Amino acid sequence: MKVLLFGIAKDIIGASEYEVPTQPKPPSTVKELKDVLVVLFPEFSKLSSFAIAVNSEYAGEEVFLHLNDEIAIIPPVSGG
Amino acid sequence: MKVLLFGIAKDIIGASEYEVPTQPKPPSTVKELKDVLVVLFPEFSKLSSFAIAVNSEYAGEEVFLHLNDEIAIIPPVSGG
Amino acid sequence: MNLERYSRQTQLKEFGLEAQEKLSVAKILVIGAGGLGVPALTYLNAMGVGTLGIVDNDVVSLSNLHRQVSYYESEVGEPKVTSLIKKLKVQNSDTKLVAHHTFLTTENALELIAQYDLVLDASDNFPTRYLVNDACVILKRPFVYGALHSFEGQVSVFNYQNGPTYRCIFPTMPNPAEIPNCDENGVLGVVPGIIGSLQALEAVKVITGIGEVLSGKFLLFDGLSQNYQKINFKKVAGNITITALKDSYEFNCAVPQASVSAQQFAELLQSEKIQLLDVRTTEEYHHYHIADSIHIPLSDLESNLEKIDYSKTIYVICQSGIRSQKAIHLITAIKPEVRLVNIEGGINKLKSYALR
Amino acid sequence: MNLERYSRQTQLKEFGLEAQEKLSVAKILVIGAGGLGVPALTYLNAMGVGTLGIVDNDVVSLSNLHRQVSYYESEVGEPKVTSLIKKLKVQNSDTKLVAHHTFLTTENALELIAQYDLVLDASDNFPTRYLVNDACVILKRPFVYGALHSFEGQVSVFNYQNGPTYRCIFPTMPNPAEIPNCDENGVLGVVPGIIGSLQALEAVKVITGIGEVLSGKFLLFDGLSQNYQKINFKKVAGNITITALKDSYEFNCAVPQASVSAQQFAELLQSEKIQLLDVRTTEEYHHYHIADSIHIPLSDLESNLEKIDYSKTIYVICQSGIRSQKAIHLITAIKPEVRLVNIEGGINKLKSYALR
Repeated sequence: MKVLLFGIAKDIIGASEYEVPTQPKPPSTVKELKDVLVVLFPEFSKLSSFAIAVNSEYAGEEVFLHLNDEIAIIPPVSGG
Repeated sequence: MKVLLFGIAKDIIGASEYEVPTQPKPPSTVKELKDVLVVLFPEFSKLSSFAIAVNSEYAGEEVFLHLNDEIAIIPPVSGG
Repeated sequence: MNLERYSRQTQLKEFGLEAQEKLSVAKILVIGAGGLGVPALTYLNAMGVGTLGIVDNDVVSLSNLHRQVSYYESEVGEPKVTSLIKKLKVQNSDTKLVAHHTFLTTENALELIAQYDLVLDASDNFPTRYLVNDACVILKRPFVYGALHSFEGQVSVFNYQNGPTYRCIFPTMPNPAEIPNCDENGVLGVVPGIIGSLQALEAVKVITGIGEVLSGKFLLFDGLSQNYQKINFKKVAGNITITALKDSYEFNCAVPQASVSAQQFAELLQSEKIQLLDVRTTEEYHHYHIADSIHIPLSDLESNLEKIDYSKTIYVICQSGIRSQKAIHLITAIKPEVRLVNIEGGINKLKSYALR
Repeated sequence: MNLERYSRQTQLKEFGLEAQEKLSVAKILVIGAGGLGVPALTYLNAMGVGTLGIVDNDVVSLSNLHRQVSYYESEVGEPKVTSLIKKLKVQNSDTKLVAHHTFLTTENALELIAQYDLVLDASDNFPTRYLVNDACVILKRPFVYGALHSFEGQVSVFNYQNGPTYRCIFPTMPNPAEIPNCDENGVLGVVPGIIGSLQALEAVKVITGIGEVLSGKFLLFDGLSQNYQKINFKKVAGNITITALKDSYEFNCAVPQASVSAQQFAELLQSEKIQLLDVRTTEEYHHYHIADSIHIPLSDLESNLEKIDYSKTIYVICQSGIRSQKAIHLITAIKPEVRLVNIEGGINKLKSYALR
């Protein structure tokens, strides 16, 4: 389950792509994915506001995930 | 069979996308696609040099086509 | 309208004289004359937009020049709006250029934006971005959004023909500690050139009706890989029913946080014995550090608070001045009475003074 | 090197002082100071590239200003290189700026390019593009390609670390009649801003080694839809074994083709009875045409050649001056002895004079 990282999310994980562990079981919803990220990278817990896209569609926490989905984590950025 | 058109190819066909007729039978190679285009749009016969990409890969005339392939017609452009 | 001047674009079938005419009567307000505002204004002016307003109250600084390409070395210290309008005027004397020497505030936002057809958000901080959004929603003005981070950029057109808004993708403003803000995060010089130009393109499309406007689509650009992602998103009904601005859009930029410039700090170092807390990683610290500093990486700070003497002022430093701000927020939350001072620009800036 | 000036990009972890240092010693040659060259040079200069060479022998014209944003109204008629270097110098006095007041030719290409580390192709015609390719292959220099058409752009990095070249995607130069060339086709003003900035970005990546260079990948940008396509393509071995330039890269731009400017033609029309052939579509012709002209749409020309009087000079016109050139090629091929004159810029330009 591949996740593309943008903005501060890329800085937190230290790479522009991240393979989410699927053992013992892959996250089945966006909410579960967020929980996994917070456990593995505690700094995510400080991000109050970031968008997640699944297969290029904005996805709320209730959206279901599948192993081949393309997921993107999109924090807001402010630079100008 | 959807074809994306760029540069002068877009001007010749008059649209940025074109649905290639698949009746009586769809073109099975890049070469056959070129022949179909020339028949339907004679101005294509004057283009000596243009690239074709199939599923985002540059494709020579011998490459086989499938109904769901994403095809792009890319003539050279010179403006600066 | 001088037809020869625009002949290379009016000869385009999809554009023509009709689109040129629409540009010539359009009024666009650009918020910010920095990295994004400079290319956006430059191209809108060249292409023949009739009226361009510029909102900015900043002056040119040396560290702007690597990305804000209209400013000259000799103009460091001058108001950006003044300096930019000089160049726009000689490039296109037909444009009506309106200087608004102010920052956008809750007091002036509605009045300013009401005078224009479209807003181009080229600001550099979250409070302004949320203020632009809310004011545009209230006044029913479309706005072209662009924002940067390091090698990345984001572009979208919000509030276009009743379409989704900034709050439909980012509902609430992030907290001070979580995201770099206030022009503190770096950016590769040419990235604002790309994003600001894309914003100018979308502004022209909105005004003239050509092409397909980037509404309900959020473009993510990554310069390191030249990857482009377009995310579809939908309107959240509650976000377009705003009828009044919030009382305040402020956060940490405005929160009084004591700080010294790297130059002032360099002078302090010569004269005084001070308590300096360095919150960089161990690797960065070993590479270069200031003698007698206390080293606690930001990630270990909470569990090492006992290493600090809270009876004395704590100067906090990191590589570029961002993590040091976060450290100050963290310590302040636990020990609100302590005196903390941020060193602006961190080691990077300090070195630039030392090495000059 | 002034460290504060570049601090916003040197503070980026992936960039740092090391990349800045590499930029400061780099030598980049930009071919063309037009729509692409202006933004590319402007950002390369701002970001701190040590040496920038500019090859161009053109002067500023009024119809350049909508997209070549560094030129002022008062500079129409001045050499572009002179005018551009003035602005680059005051923006960054550290850059070594080298003016090459010439077009790139088979005589000077190898000698010029040999003096630089990297070439940025911002030219506007096929002969120069193929010449740049072949010279860079011979000299083993990477080159950053950018090209435009209406609302579209193409970007790639060719000949990078022994990677594929321009001829690996477009093996041979198109014929004169098939593709608009010579700055005749229109372009929306901001599109070169986007493409030229993307070229500057790739140049910086090649020089500094950051990110993933756009080599073996061909980027297609469509401004109307903001669609981005990245096409993978491979090296064709024969294309990197070039050891000498071809004798000539010329075609129709250089082929002596008689032409008059729209202004000269407007004056002619007043004083003389001339034979005028209009090759536009029936729709365009009905919308507006010049009295007593012979109307044969370009598509019907070959089957209607008998309508023309070959004993007299034939002035040929279309909407913007492209189809009229094609018509002249077509007639010349059949009747090589006939005197044909193209009307530059066609009805569009003619109207702009009439309406002034």
